[in-house]
Amino acid sequence: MKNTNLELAFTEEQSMVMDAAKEFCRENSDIKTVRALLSSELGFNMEIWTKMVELGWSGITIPESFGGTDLGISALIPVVENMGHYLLTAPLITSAIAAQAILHCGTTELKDIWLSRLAKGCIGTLAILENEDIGSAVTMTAIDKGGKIELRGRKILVSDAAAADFFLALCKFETDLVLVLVSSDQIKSDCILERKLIDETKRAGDIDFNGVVVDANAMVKVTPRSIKDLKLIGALLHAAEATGCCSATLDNIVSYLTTRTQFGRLIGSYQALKHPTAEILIQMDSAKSLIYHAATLTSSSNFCIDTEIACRMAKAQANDALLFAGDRAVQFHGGMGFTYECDAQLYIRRAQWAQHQYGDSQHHRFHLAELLLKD
Amino acid sequence: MKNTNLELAFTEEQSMVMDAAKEFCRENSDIKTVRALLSSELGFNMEIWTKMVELGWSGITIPESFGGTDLGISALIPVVENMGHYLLTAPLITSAIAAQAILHCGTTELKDIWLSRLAKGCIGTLAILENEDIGSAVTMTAIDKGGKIELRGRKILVSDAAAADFFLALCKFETDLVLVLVSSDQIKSDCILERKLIDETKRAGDIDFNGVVVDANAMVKVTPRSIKDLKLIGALLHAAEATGCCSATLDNIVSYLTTRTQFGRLIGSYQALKHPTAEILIQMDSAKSLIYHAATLTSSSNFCIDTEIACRMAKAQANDALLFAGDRAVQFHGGMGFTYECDAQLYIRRAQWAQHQYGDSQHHRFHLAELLLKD
Amino acid sequence: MTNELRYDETDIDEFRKEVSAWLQANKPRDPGFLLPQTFLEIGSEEVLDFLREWQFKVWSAGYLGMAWPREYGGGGLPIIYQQIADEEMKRLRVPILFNVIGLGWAGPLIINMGNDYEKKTYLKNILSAEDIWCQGFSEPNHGSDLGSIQTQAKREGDEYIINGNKIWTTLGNFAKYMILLARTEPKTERRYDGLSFFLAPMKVKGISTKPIQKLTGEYGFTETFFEDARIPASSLMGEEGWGWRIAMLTLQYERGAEAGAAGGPAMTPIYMSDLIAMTRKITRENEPLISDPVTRDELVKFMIEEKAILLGEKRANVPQLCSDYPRSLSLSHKLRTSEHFRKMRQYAITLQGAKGGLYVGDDEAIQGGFWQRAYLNNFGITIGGGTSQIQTNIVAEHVLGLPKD
Amino acid sequence: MTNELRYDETDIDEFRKEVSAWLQANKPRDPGFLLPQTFLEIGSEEVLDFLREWQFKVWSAGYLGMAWPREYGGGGLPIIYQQIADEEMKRLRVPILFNVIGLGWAGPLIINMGNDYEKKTYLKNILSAEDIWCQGFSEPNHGSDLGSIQTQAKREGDEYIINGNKIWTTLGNFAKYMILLARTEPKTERRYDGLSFFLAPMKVKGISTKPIQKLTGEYGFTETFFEDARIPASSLMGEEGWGWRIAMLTLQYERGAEAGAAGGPAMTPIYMSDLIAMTRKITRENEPLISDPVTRDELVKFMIEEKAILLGEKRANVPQLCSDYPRSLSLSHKLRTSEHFRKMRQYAITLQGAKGGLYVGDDEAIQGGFWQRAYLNNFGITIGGGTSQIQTNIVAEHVLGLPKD
Repeated sequence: MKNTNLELAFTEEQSMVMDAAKEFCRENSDIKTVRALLSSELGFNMEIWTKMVELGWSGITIPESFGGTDLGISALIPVVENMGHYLLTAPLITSAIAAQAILHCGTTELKDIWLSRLAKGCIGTLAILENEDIGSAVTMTAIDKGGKIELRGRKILVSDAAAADFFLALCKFETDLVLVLVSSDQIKSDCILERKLIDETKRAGDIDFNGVVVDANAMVKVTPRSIKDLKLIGALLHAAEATGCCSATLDNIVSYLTTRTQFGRLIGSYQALKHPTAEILIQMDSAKSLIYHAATLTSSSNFCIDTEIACRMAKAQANDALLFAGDRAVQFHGGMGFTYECDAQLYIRRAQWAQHQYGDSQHHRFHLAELLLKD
Repeated sequence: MKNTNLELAFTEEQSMVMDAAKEFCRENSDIKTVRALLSSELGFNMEIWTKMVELGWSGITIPESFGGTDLGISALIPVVENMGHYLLTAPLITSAIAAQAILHCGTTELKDIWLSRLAKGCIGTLAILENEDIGSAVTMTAIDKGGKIELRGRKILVSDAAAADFFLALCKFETDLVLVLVSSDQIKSDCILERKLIDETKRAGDIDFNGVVVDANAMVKVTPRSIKDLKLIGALLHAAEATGCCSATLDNIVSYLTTRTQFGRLIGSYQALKHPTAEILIQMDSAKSLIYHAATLTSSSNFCIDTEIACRMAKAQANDALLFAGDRAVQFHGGMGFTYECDAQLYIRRAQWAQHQYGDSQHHRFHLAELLLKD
Repeated sequence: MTNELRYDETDIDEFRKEVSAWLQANKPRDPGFLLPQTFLEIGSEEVLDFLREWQFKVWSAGYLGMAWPREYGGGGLPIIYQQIADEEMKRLRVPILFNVIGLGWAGPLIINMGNDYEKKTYLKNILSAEDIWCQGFSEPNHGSDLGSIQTQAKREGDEYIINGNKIWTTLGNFAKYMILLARTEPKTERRYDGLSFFLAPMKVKGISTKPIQKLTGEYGFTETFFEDARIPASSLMGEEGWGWRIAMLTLQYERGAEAGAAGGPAMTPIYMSDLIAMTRKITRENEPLISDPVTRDELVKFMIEEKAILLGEKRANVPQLCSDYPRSLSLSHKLRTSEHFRKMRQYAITLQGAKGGLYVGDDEAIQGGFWQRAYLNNFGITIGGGTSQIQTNIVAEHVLGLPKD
Repeated sequence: MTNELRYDETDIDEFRKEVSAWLQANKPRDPGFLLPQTFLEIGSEEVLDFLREWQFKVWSAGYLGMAWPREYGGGGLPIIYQQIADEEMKRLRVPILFNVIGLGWAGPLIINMGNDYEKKTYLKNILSAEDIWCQGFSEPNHGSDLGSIQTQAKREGDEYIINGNKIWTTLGNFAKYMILLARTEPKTERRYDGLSFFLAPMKVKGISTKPIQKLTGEYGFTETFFEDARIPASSLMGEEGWGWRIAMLTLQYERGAEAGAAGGPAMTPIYMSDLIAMTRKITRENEPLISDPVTRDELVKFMIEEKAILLGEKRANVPQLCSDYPRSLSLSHKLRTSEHFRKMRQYAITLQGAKGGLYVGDDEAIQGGFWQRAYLNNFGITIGGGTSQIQTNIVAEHVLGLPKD
């Protein structure tokens, strides 16, 4: 217990954003609206996204000089947490990660153009996965073709691929790691293959980049460290979204347990249901504490080891809390829980999807062991 | 699920031994008797041991030609299971392992002398551990001194060291592994250091063998394979004893839960106590099925891989079941459970000790993975 | 049944070889869709037709209903033959024999207490899968408490008029007959006394079904509505008021061929060997998942649990080894297996990395989304037939003698 | 208290340095026996004398009771000083300040509602450890339900005559005073109304104690017997019938210096860093245990849980981050920490290999049997003060609004 970093702060700005986000999500994403979007093409309502952009949320992590409000990742956390709670889908996390990538790795030129666009609601998405393993090496390549850059390879499970205005594809250029910015009009529509996700509120697609040619200034060199930091931001944002969803799952269970009777008693009076429900609360509380600690560190320091520890712990805990909650939500609803009509299915499906965004629990624990159990 | 060995047989002989053992242990080992022995030097009552020898149990695994009944390990299982249930301590497991060692590794001469003595109640004990790690390499050595053998090294946590008539010490002799038989009169009394165990019903000691000289015919060459098989037998016997103890722990809990009232209800009616108690039963049932499967394989086949798998699974499961049961026994007794007077302490202490006899669960799972998850 | 018939050990060995050879030769090819693991998972005509054809084929070959009377389409053989056929079908993992309510519930009931007309009318078509059967016990909002059944059956001349609602009717939209539990006497002292048991036709006016979409997104159950539906009075099984007793009887047939069921696997179990096979194809931190020590340790934990469950089935047949709690293994079996499956299937998804987020219908999903569907469908067994929470109570109360809640 | 006093940030920093330096210079050497982790673990005179001396030393140096009034032995300083001293004592893991019932319960109570005589008589000696205090609330067979207290206190002239039994009296055999809850009115409409609260002397005729041996084999509690024991009527705190209200009040003081306690750590927590240090010295399969991947994964799980608990204490002070369930973190804190400790300590024993079977008193036992004792003693906190099962009910009912059993 020596030197354990326990920083945890919550600013006025975060608080204001939180209140606004809660109200917005509640008003714009009731369960009927969520269900209506399940079968939609993009998975979200463009008008809602426009409203969110107007509220400034697309620019929260973008410096004022590029049209953002520069409140930082820590202010984005309460927004995505509430989106998670209300299952409100919009490309906010997707674009925020793209913004961070450009902010930390981009040239001045790229920042000038794309950060401003992102602040205005342009949708960008990071294309990094090539197989199921988030820890796997990059094989997609960028090749110099007479001053232009030609891409060879494909990426899978790119978030909001169909809605994206541009992609940032992680490639090898000779021995370097690079991010290549590809605008969506450079990709033929049949090169984007929409995937079928277990979470029907979400969208992702595989992208075939083979033969795409871009200008040399669309490519920036990146370090493994900066890619790791981007993945940590991704993990933290998804942890917050998952934990918001976990709190909705808990509400959903509590509401059933306090209204449904069986054998003449409210079922919530049975400890076999009551105690695991308390355990969900405890697991969710843990996730929340870890998330706001990580959020604090993203703003107060520049991704030191403590930040990495915090983000990884937050994601591992958020994953496990929601997996447990989703599973119990279905079970505790009995026969009702076995139907598509019962909202518990939305939560259990989100849980399966969310655990794999930017690393499952075992992945993060593996890296935590490296960080925490050194000699 | 291909080729899964699910052999499970129970013979007439086993059945008769089981009935006799249950009756004997119940009559000779009530809790008062158990508690009276806690502070005794040897931990057991020599008269009871003599009676057990008269019943033939010391010879169960010894061939008839050496005075045993040759019923095999599978017939010993119900005896040690009942000893575990009634916390009856006697050097039965200890000596049975020594008998197996001589039976499988000994010369005709050693068998003639020592197996017959073991059948008659002579106490032998295997000395193999040198540190906490059951997986560690042997460093104790046996050296040729003009036709005699001199020993250098010490062994720790030798079962029933103070009561033993002889020791079988695992040593290196040049590059070979050997067992050296040392009779207790060859060891100075100050070279046996009694240890203080968490389980006050059990006894073990460290032995300093340095400078002990024995005849060359007291040394036999052994293979790593035969030592592994001995350890597996040890694991299985301790699994059976632990599972017997687990069933007593369960009885102890059930008896409290069906008599103690709180807030006007029998506490066993609270699912927070009732459901974990059912879980103990389930875990114990698993251990029992695995143990009798392993017992079946020890008699029907000659320690094939299936036997190794069965013994390791049995020990891992027995460990975990008793650890869980002992822990819950204390907790569920409330304030009473926190006292030395409450029998739950006997069970939780046995659980801590038992898990480390011939390998804890993680040790066995590690080796199971090697056996079960090969390419 | 035909327990008294004699048979020869050599015959038995020969028979096992024969059935095994036949199954290997006739096992259907991959149909291009995920095969149902249980009979609760038949949501389309396509799947139904496939399974119907398979059952017909197995029956035609003589490997279904082997211990049922010959005159009603059975084989008239000792049950040991069916048991062996069942073992081989499970071992070779052929598709399930889907007409479960007919094969395992209605059929044995009719053999035991049906009249000659009923035997002639129903039995053969159950075996051949010509008539699909469903079960009408559960009602909305009453969980599995049969005492509170509200569906009314009112005698009027040669008919009963049925009014009410049933839920969780497996194959309800495909079934020709339902074993129906309904109330013929609205007010009785004990709630169970007013119930009667019917072999009710489904294709009559006033009976309609509404498919229930499962959390998997698929179908497999219906809600069934009775609005002044008229069924012949001859559908009554036994006498009025016997309903609860007969229902309890049918529940015992579930236990497989020994108890009188026609045989055949009603579900395809998923074993740890399947999960291990999966881990061989997945990469984690640039290495094969199967070489990851943490995963290996977890897999071994599940394997110990699986082996203990399978051995428990064996031990249950050795009374001396069950003398402390004789009913323990049988009463805890459903709880143990269904919870083991739940945890193991959930874990499988966790192991899949980014592809764990894919679902049935995606051609990149690992094994076509098999584990995702298996996990979600598994709630059918941790909830249906008494939730795991109720099962735990049963174990605690009936095995350990702990007090009721 | 003295909240209103002003202080300077620079002073505070200086003070932290000062107290830290003093503690490092004066921290006692290893006494040759296992130090108690909590004040429930003092079973011998030897341990008691050691702790008494340490408390006296800390108080004499001015680092205990810093916010208590100067005239009664306190420091008369703002509580921030005591909080800093406490933080440093915890950080440097000095021995506990053992006179917990005096420092944390009786003392604050006397300061708040005691008369001048009581303040003069008791407060200073609590701080100096001259007078040891104990608590007499629980009775045999009544668990923690204070309403059912049976011990009688009958007024006779200038005295009360006490008859009854108390149990789980920590330090009962060493204590000079007891905060005693007894019934002055046998029959009242509400069970709590007949209770009164006493600052009772222990060394009088008719009061005897019997040490309770804990499951660890050690002592630390007594059962306390009152047989016509006469205590002065002036021992009554407040008025007759106020007992329950005052008892509830004292429970609030537990929360540390802020709530009025004199300060000092009442327990030495065991952290994951301690367990990790242990794993560095153990060998498994011929390798250092710390390099075993399965163990590493388990350790990380515990570390996540530990960090979440510690951060939860911080988050509880940020109301905006607790808006969904404002009482959740505080009401679940005892449950979380005590269960975390239980599992972590049990796991520690599991990791020790063959030496895990050794116990306190064996010089080869890992860290002198520290983990074995810590695990067994931990049941004191998962059972005492409301079992974990009851704590879970409290969380479920008071935080989530789930119905009572």
